[in-house]
Amino acid sequence: MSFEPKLVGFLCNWCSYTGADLAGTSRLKIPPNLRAIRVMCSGRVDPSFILTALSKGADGVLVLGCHPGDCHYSEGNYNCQRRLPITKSLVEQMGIDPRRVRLEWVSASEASLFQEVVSEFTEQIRSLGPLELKEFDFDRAAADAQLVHE
Amino acid sequence: MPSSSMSEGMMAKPKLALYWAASCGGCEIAVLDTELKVLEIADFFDIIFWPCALDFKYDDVRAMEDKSITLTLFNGAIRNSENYEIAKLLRQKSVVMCAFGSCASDGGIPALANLKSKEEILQYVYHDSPSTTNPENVRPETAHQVAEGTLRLPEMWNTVRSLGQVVDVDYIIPGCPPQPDQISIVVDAVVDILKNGKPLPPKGTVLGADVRTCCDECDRKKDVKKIKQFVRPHEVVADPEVCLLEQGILCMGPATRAGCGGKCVNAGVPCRGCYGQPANVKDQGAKMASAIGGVLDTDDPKEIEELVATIPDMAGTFYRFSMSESLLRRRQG
Amino acid sequence: MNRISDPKALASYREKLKAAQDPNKTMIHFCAGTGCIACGCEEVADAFKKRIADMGLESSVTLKLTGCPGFCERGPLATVYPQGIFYEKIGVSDVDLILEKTVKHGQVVEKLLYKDPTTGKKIVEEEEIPFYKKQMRLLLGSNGLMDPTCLDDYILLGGYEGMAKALSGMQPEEIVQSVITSGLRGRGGGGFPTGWKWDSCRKAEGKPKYVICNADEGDPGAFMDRAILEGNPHSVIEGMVIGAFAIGSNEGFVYVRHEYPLAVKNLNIALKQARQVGLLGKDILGTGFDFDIEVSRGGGAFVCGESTALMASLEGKIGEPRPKYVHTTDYGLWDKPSNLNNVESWANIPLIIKGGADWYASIGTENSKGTKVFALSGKISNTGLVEVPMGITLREILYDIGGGIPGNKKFKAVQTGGPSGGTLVVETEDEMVHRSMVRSGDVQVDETVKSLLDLPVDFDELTKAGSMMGSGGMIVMDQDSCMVDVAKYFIHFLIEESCGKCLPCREGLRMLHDILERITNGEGREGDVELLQEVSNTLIDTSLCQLGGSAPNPVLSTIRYFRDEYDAHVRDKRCPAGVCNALVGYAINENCIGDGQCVKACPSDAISGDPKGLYRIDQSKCIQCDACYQVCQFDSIVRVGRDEANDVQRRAKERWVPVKERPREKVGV
Amino acid sequence: MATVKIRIDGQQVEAEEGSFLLPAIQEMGVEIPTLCYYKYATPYAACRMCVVEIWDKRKKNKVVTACNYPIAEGLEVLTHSPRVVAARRTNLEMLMSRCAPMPVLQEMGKKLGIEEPRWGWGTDTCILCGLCVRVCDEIVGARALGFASRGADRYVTTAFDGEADSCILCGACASICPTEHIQLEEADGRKIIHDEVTLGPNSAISVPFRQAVPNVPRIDPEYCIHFRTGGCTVCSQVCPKDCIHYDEQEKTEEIEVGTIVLATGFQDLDPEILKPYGYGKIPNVITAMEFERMNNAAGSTGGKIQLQNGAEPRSIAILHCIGSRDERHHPYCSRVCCMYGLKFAHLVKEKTEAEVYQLYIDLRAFGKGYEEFYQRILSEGVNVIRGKGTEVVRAGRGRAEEGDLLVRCEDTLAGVFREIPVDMVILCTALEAHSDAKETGRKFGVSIGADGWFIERHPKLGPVSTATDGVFLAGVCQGPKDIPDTVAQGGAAAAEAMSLMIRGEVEMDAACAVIDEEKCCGCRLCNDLCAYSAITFDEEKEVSVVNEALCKACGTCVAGCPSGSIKGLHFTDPQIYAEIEGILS
Repeated sequence: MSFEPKLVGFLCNWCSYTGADLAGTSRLKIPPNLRAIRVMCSGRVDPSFILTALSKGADGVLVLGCHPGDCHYSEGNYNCQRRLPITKSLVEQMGIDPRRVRLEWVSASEASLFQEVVSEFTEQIRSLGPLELKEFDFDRAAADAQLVHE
Repeated sequence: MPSSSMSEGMMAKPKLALYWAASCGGCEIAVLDTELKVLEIADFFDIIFWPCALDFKYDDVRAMEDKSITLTLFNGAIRNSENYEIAKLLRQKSVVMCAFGSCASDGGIPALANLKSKEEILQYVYHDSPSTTNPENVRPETAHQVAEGTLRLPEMWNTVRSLGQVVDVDYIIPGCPPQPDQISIVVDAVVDILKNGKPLPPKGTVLGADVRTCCDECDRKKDVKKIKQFVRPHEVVADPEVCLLEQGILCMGPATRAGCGGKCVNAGVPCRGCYGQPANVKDQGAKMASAIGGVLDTDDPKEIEELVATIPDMAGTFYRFSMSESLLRRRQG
Repeated sequence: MNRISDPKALASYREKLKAAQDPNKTMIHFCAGTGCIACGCEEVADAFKKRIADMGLESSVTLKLTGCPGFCERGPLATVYPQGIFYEKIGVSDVDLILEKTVKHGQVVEKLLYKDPTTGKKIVEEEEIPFYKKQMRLLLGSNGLMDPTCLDDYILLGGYEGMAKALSGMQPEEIVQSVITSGLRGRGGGGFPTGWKWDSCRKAEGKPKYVICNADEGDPGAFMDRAILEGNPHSVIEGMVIGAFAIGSNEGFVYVRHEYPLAVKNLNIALKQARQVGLLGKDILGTGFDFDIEVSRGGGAFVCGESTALMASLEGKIGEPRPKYVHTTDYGLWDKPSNLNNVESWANIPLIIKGGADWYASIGTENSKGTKVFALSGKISNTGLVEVPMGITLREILYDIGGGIPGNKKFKAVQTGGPSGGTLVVETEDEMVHRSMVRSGDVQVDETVKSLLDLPVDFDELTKAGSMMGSGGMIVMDQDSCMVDVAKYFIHFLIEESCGKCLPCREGLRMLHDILERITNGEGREGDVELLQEVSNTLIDTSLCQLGGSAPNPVLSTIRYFRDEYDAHVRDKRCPAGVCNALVGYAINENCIGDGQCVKACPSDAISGDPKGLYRIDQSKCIQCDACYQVCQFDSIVRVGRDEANDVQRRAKERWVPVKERPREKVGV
Repeated sequence: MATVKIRIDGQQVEAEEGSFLLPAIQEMGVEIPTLCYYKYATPYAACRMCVVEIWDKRKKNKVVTACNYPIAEGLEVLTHSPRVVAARRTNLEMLMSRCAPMPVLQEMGKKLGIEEPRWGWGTDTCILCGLCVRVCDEIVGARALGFASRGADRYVTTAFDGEADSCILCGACASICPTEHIQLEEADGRKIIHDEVTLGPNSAISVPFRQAVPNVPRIDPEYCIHFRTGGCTVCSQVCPKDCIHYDEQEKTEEIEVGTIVLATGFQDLDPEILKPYGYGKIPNVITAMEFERMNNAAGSTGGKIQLQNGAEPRSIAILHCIGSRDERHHPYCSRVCCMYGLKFAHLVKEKTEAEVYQLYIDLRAFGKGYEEFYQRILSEGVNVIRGKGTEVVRAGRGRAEEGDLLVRCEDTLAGVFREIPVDMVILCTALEAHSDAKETGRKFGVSIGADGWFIERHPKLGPVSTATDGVFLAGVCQGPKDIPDTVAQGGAAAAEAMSLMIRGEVEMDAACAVIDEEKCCGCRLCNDLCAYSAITFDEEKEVSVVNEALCKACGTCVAGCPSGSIKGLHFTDPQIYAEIEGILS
């Protein structure tokens, strides 16, 4: 069975979520891999969310916001834009390919762009393979086994 | 519930165990730093296990009845199989298990090793480091045959764990080390509970610390922040009156639990985050990343990247004491 | 050379130079002016240098290349001192002769001496030559005595003495008063009193002030400014420094036409020298007065000789005049008070200061003081520059100095003042002149025409006579000059030079030229002369600048004195002087001896006849080229009206007798 | 400057010392000919027509040009002495002999008694007055013109006789030229400033339109030479009331308001991009708006329907759906064209004898009374053809008798291809969103649809409100609509705005960020995160505080609080973590 990446998307309510909605109502074909979480603004996306998603088994995280200057809340997307590089940098230091975290701008009317971004991201993660970060403590399991053995 | 067991032990002198796992030993010194309080402790408790101070054998502990130790103060992270074994053992024998110090509670400095795998560490320490001379390519072994039989050493783990990640922990006393005055306060509280039947705090409570963050204890003047450039403490003469972060010095204060009394920041050194994440914060490093990101003084993607690149050892900075508790562990395998 | 720190140092330096001079050393003063360059003097000069070196004469003879002494007709010229022997028309082959005979042995080379054409006597010394004898060479005298590129030469001749006097001993008001007292009037043409101009510029409000030297000499045939700038640039610089000091200016300009490269070169050398020794620039002669001069080259537009156009050109704008209702002494260059004088005027200043205003005022007539340099050209024996005191008669200039008309031709007229000037009649016995002057109201029917030859030459007399002093051009015309053609020539010159800004000058000159062209082409109509006068009057009244305002002078003055010639052209379709091709017919009269010279000369095979017989010109073939006229030595070819030619030839046929049968004295030259 | 007494033609007048003579003479009502004088440029004194005879203070008699002769005490002037009259005549005659017979010379000649110059007329159309050069130099400041050559050969030209880079195509030279010697040509993509703009101003200074309020002229800095080059200022010199101040600049004023109604309207599609219709190339192809202007009594023709040459058209075609219902341009229907097209037809019928052709895709006469109007038009004899006009070309020689233009279309009802000869074509251009609508939308927090119009909150339930509270939409900026609809929507928007204001208080969304004062340590990292400045710092308590009225609940501060003290009242951390967990399980 081929690897189907699990992707988490944080979508801004005003642009990207609406754009995704439009993509849906427009009957555009979108890979089912992305699981969308609506936030009011991309500025709400706390790096902790991204790390949580990755640690809980996501293979990639996509953050979508309004185009710079178009934010419903004026500047929220700029904050997101500033946080993401730090997050990616952290992620990279932890040995995770930073491409697994991605920020894109999709407006309410850009259904096709949404389709394009999601498809492309899915393919990219597919090629990067599974992240498999889900908690499993090999050390402890081994130690427990040993203790039992003794 | 520990409360019932605790009251049972009221008859005799309560028993105290102190243990030192993967840590520097500073926590032990901190206990001694409580000065006269240590006599009070010795007077009030029956210290039945403290390998650092007195000669006890693990078998003595194993021989004890379960839940016979009233309180265990466990410091140090879980780095190897021995740490793990004793943690489990003490948990089994203790009524109250307390993670004492940063290493036990969040992984501490030892957990920074989690940025590398065990193999990478061994490779570097025994082969690649410039000061190493190891012509025979010796590596530590967990079992070694000698004439007398097999010598055993604990197995080093691939990942450093906090105490809470391997056993059930009742309370946490953070700090690297926990401040002596905070220790004294905790001791007083314990005495109060045991002597006067005060109710126990809820399980999981962080003792000897505050709900706010380090900033609360920092005397510096704080204003709206916009960071144009990151500098390291030795690169500037910092304004003693102004928030270090505003001056571009990466201070973990905003994302670190209060309790230390703001010693570092008030002395002009940025907070390293030893008291761990504040209440309500899930991941100290990620939260700090979020906070710092918000105040970078540019909207230009390229400038942002350039600015971010000037933060040295980002993970090491943001998770200096809390790597084990980080949401994001090193990718396995 | 060190800086001359004060006026006394200048005097002592001059004394030192004088003492160093050896009065007995042989000096060859060789003219290197533009006139002589045209005669090939550069080659000769090179030959002198080479031969002096070859013959090892360096120590015993000095060759000095001087400016123009004026006698251009006879160039290349040299004067050998200390004897003062004057040689003319020196060729390369004569160099050895002079060096060998005169320099080595003190002998005179006979064949290079000037021969008086009237007496036939050879003259050795320059002063004795009639050309120089009647001149008063205050300005040009120095030209032959000094090397224009040598500051010492100028100082030795008393140079910068006037400046030293003015700067150290006189107040600016005093200097202006001196110039007023001297009676000096602008030598550029207008004749405005120089002192008054200085005075108003000195009093004008506004800073900075400028002094400008107008060296945009453009009149055809005039080259006195060139001679001064080339031969004695320091005199102009000295004059300008004095003027600047008097007016209160620290910056001066010399606007010189681009066609005068040697003048520009010598002037620049002189400026550099003067600056080096502190005679120009900061703190001149230690008096604290600063003044410097910049040379600006004109592009060669005649109109830029007009003061406002010149200033526009200096400012870098198109050289077009502007109305002068407000004087340039108040609003001149860059709208600042500016004092503009001509080269010759500036060169006079040091003389006035040095010699004193009263001395200067003693020369000349009541209202015209000092000397004036004229450029003699045209049909005159001694072409060249002459400097004469004001008030001298035309006769003295033209005959005594100029040597009269060559080739026994009849003197007809003289044009003074260049294209803006007028033609003055000289011939008085001609009936046509008489008739013309009767018509113009200058004489009564029974009155004889008084020759203008005895007219004293000064500003006012010339103006009264219908001409002007102008910058000093003097073009002499003989019987072969057609006055209509002369007028046309000048108008044509002005059309080319008119800037075209104002309507009368632009259209009026075109109109005048069209009419004159028409007349000279034999298409003149009744009323054309009146039309010329009408247009001319309009130009005089309404032109923006004096280029247009004075442009009709040649037309009006020729009409005044030679109206009959115009009428001959218009009515009889005849050019009495035989110049206007379209109106001239060539005929052979009974004087013909049949030598056939004319046949050989004719380019169109129009002349036929038997040798020793009467020749005849076929009018249908004749192209009026004048070739036959030039070669015939027997006055047999005559220029007559086109229609008259055949009549003349018919009459000749009737009257002709073979040479052998003619009375003896009537034959030959 | 002092006032001095001078005598002009024997009459004593007072004049300002140093001012020029000509204006003083003209003020007396004495006419003096001049060709080169222009009040606002430096006197040039080149034509010499204004010469007068004067006697100055010293009784010196001169002929001078009045245009630049400075007045001084004691001046006596004769403006028409025989001497100057003769000079003027000769000068003019000479100029005539240079130039072609042109009105300016003929008229002046007539006044001076010259019908025909003695030397015959010439051919030049330039009188070398230099007005253009001075205007370009001194007034415009472009310095694009100058004289070349000397004397009689002098002529006006640009630098090196080439295209002048410094020329701004203001046309000042052409307009000042007394002989129409100067023509303007557009080149290098530069536009002639004085180009006729049908709806805009025709010049740099004008009353925008007759009904303008306030009804005063105003300067259009885009066309005003002063604003382009710093020169000119002629208008301020002629204004007797000193009303013109160039330093009065457009300024931005801040007005505090509680509600906003956006009614920014639309722009016309530029029909030049639709090449087949030949707009801008073929004469008499005009837009509906231009036709509307033509019909307006205050318009360019005063309400007369006419061709460019002034003639009445014999036939007119009205082409619907130009850029509307067109996949290449705007897929939507512009809604108003059908009805105004019918109105045009009615107007044409009323004002002229012309035949009218309506070329439509579908006639959408949907409103009250509209269908009836359509029927009336039909009964007026208008040719209504179902088929979109596809191309407009110039008619060949043969067809020109019926009309100068040919409109090509397919008559879909008759099923034939038709070429209709007409004299005028009216293009019913699409209504489109302003090119800067996006910018406007961004300013007011209003989104823009794919078609460029502002998006309402809900097509049915919130047709005038927007995603931003307090901002309402009215009119075409929300989508094409006709006047009744616009008025209705405007009323609705105003009512909505009013109701908000009358209430005097705003109901807030419960969603909002709150700060736990107990936990906030006052690091102030959040203070600058809020775009609405909803977070302030309480100096006394040393904690940050959220102003709930200002908070829009975007959550940026929630994410950015390092101590976890800020909570969103919706989209809380636990909710999101739970969601993450949920979708990944």
